[in-house]
Amino acid sequence: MPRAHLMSDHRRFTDGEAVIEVEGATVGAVIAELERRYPGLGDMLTNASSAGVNGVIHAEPEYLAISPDTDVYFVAPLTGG
Amino acid sequence: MTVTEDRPNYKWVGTRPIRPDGYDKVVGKARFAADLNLPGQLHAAILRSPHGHARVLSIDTTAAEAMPGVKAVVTSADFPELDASNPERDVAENLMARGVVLYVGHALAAVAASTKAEAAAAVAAIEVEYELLPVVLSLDESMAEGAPLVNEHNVTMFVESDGPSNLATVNALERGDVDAAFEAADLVVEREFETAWVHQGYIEPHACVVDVGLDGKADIWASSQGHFRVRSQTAAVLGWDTARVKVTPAEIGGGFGGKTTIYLEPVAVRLSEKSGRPVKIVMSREEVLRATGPAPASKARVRIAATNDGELTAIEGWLGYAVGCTNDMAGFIGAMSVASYKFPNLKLEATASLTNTPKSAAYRAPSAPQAAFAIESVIDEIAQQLDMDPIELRLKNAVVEGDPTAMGMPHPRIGFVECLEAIRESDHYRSPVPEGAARGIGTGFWFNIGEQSSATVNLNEDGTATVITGSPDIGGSRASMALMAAEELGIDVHRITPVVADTESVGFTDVTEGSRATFATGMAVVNACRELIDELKARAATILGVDADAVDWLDGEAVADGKDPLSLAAITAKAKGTGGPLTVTASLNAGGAGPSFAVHCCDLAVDEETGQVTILGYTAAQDAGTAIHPSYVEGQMQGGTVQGIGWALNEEYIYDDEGSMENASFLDYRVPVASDLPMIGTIIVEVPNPAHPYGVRGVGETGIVPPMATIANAISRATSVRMTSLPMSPPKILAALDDR
Amino acid sequence: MKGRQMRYAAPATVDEARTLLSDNPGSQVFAGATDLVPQIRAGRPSPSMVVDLKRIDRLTAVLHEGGQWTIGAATPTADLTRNAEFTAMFPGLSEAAGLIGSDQIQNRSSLGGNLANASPAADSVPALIANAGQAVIASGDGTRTVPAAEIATGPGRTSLADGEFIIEFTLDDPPAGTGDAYLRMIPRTEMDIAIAGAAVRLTIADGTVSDATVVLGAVAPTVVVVTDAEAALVGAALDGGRFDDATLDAVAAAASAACDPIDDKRGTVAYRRQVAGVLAKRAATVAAERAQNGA
Amino acid sequence: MSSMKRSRTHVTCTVNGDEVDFLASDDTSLLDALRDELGLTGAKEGCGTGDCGACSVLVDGRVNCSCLMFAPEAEGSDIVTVEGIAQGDQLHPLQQTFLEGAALQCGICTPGFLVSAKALLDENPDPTETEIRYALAGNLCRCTGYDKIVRSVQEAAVQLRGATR
Repeated sequence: MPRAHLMSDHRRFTDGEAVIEVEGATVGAVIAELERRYPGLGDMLTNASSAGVNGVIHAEPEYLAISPDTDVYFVAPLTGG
Repeated sequence: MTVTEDRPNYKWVGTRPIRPDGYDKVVGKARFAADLNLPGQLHAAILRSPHGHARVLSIDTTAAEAMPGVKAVVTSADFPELDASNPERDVAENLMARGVVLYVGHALAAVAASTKAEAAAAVAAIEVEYELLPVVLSLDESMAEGAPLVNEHNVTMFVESDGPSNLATVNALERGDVDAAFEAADLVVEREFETAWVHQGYIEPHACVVDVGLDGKADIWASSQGHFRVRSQTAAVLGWDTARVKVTPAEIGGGFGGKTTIYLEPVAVRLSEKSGRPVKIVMSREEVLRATGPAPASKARVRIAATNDGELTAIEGWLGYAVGCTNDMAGFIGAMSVASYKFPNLKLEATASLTNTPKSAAYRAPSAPQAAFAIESVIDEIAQQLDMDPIELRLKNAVVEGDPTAMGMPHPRIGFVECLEAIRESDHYRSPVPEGAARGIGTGFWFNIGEQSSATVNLNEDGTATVITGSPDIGGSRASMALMAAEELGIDVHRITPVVADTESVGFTDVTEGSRATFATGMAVVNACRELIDELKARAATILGVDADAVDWLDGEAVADGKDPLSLAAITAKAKGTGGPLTVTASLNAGGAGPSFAVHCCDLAVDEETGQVTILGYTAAQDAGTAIHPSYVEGQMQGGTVQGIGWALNEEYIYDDEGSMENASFLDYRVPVASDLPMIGTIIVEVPNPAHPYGVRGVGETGIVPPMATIANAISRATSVRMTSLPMSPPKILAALDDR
Repeated sequence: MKGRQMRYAAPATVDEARTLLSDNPGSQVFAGATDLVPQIRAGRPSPSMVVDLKRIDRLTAVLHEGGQWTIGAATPTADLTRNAEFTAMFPGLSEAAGLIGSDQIQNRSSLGGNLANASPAADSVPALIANAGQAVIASGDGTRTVPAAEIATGPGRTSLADGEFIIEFTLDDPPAGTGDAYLRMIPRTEMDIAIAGAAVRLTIADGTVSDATVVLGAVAPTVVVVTDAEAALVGAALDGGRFDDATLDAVAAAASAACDPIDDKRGTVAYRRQVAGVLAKRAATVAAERAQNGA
Repeated sequence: MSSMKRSRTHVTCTVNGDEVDFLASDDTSLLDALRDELGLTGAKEGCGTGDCGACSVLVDGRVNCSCLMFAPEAEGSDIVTVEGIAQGDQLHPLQQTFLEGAALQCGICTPGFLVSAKALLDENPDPTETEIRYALAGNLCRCTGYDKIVRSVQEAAVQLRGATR
């Protein structure tokens, strides 16, 4: 099952759990499942996060396909100078 | 000097041809935004608030409208009010205050007139009634219990809102057991730091020329890091369809992040609409300093635990950023830029708070320099206390591929260790420290970003090529695009013309920021070239009468067994008969931007009677992945370094009690001059980024991150005084020496 | 702006300039405008007319005759720093003049403008005063001559009456065994306004100081002549060509004590006071070296 | 007030070898006159106060900030802007070494640096690094950190000395 890694801000929705195993074939599906289990968290991840998958940060990861052994790191969106 | 891992033997990548746009720039022909003039053009001037925070009770423009030469006047009443959910609302309210002015310099009204003098005179005739509101200027004031609200529209981002707040963002990162680690530590060093507001300091003030036609379409020529963003923001602020706005990129005279947002274009659009004439707006230097994006001032509290043999076991800290009058991501990113060391235990909080000062903007590796100043200073102090070589301490703790970043995700292939080793082995570091001087080390890194880019490659009839992209060329990116295309196509780089096209002539491309142009736009160029080569092989197969899969592409020629090779020019010459023009457009959303690390080494002397610092020698090593055009990689490293030296030593915004900047000129906002500096030695480290076809990482951001701590660390070794407040100007250093 | 437009005039003679000034209320002379233009851009009202003094030959002439130098008030300071004979005789004043801004500014800035703008931080003024420069002023129908020290009376204020302007400066050749020096503190190496400056002129005979002048800039509303530092230097003997620490400490202490500085964006009271002392003793050291080597 | 006419002064001077004339209000800077009246937009305004050097031009052979000059001051003078440094299609050695040495990134300060560097080398054909750095201290560059600019001036000086030897 994919593992969702949450930043500490997100953990208030999960009772402090930092890593959650969630079913889902895309990052969007993972977010939807997290929202179902922890109402509010999914919206937060959609609005305030990018996702790091296999060492690559994706800015709009909703449709990104993932395999069952994927680690998905939700990280703050980046800008640059 | 270059330190390179094994890599293919490139013919063009890594060479140093003259940049194609350079000729126009050395003879004065290059057209920057302020150099453009249209027939019948008007000049605009902007009325700016003299108050740091005030309600605008009334604006009376009748006298101004009657002034000689005046053709149009606009205020916020001429713009739609965007609702709170619109992501460009802050941009809209920054470029024309609606009801409340939030800082000294906030635009309130604008006038277009026949001459600059007439526009300025009319602006002075606009009458405004203000009701003064409390001014919040510092981070401490902003965060204080019961502090007055800076901006009644602000709510804290990404948390459930309980109404307006001065808090912009809060971001916390945590792993391991920090308390236990500090308990067990042999050595703990804790320090507090502060840094001042600094400006990007590009030499070209913001400028644009706008012509709105009777068809209702706006033609905009602008100086920006991304003309597609100028288009989207302008359309959003005006409530227009994007298709009504065309933006042509003028040459841009420096940006460093400060030209990733807009200040003028929608104002010029409305003035042009109202007057029926083209309108030009050019900011003065004073306006640039008072009303465009400085980088946040900051405070930090950092505590690091270490063992006696130099293992860094824990970090705990708070980073606070003052971000100006509207919300900003600075604090969010700041906490994440702490990722250079393994730190098994980590607890960091970063907050951003509003102040009645200009809306801050990105500045090279936004928010990382402030964090690195604090952390690299504390780490150096640990090295001093343990009597360890500062590079050895860092090598012992440096992250490598697979180690977690601050937010947990493992680092991809990175070159931090290689940079540390490059400095350790450098002539500079191996040379004795000059008499009367001291040597400091500091490091830094930046993630870099990918984002969307498009490129069109046209092969011309004679085998020359045109490479069209949408990334404004700030520092030689045209040359890099041409080099990558030459490498792919196998033709001479001088047969390639790189072009930066307007928003109607090339596919969407995100702003040039986060060191992404050579990385992401370069990747689009490479993809387009590779598709073209497939097509060239197919055409060659037709010409040669062989199967398509019997053709290979080698060194700019199609080769097939038993046939004479066909040059690219030989194929393009027969394009018409083999299927028509050879042109390919590639677009992508690039992932896999590779973090770039840097390690700096500085020799300096401190005049202990005046507090003046003289930089005697400086060497920067940075991981470029692959340097496409090494001269411009070195240039990015040197430029970022010198901006960092300015940030370290003398640059700062000085505000009076009302929030008016007292030093809004290049006389007193002191950017480094040539005589302040030695040569800046560079070591390009090349640890290729596996996610890019040539291994590019992007080099623009990182150079500015290490200098502040590098210099503070050298000062500490020169004087035994630990400087914790930027800038480390002579009066501050002398005061610290006296307190020693 | 206010409905009137600034005009420009370039008289060829001192008399033409007098007439223009008297005929045009609100007019102002200029040479380099290196302060005037920034002031106007910063919002100061424009003069009704700017009277360019650079086209008057006398105002840009540099003459050395009969043991006296006459320097046109509008002479670009670059002409002084490039004048080898002048620089050999007044190295401190030449260097001070050469510190007024960049090469670009040096081709416009002038001793007259530097003095008449009455900035307490003007770089050339302490050294001009240390060398007992006299200002020849166009006044009424004639001229009057006063010590340069009497021109500036406070920040932006001068003793020049309406219609008066400086024509030229005179400097007597220094006596044998004389050397001068000017040092200033700026945060960068160039392009800044002095936070503190010190000019010292010494005459040394038989290894002992016979005459001393110590003048500070940027540490009070006007330049400060530090008589206590001068007293500490006069009679001081040099050992191996150098002052002893006690003498230098006394000079520094006297200079610091003479300061009446302000806190502003460029420096603090404490910093200016401390650094003025440092600069005074360092300038005294350089001046002594020059006095002993030069003449 | 609306009846007020803006009077303009007729100025005649030599610019890049050509005799030119133009009309300008007395409060117009030479920089604005060059850019707006003569269409020579090579000189740039970076500050308008003489602090950045982007507007540098030669006036009678000496480097000046054209933003600090009133346009009528140019009467009778010989002005060289960046547009006048090359000889026909032959770049000045400084222009060539700036290109080869990557001494420009964004290019906005380049015209001013070229003019100042030319003024330096015209007067001092063999400057030290320190002399170059001080001679160019009135020109701000925010992109390069000055390293490649200084090196390019050094290289141009070598070439110019070679050419005149």
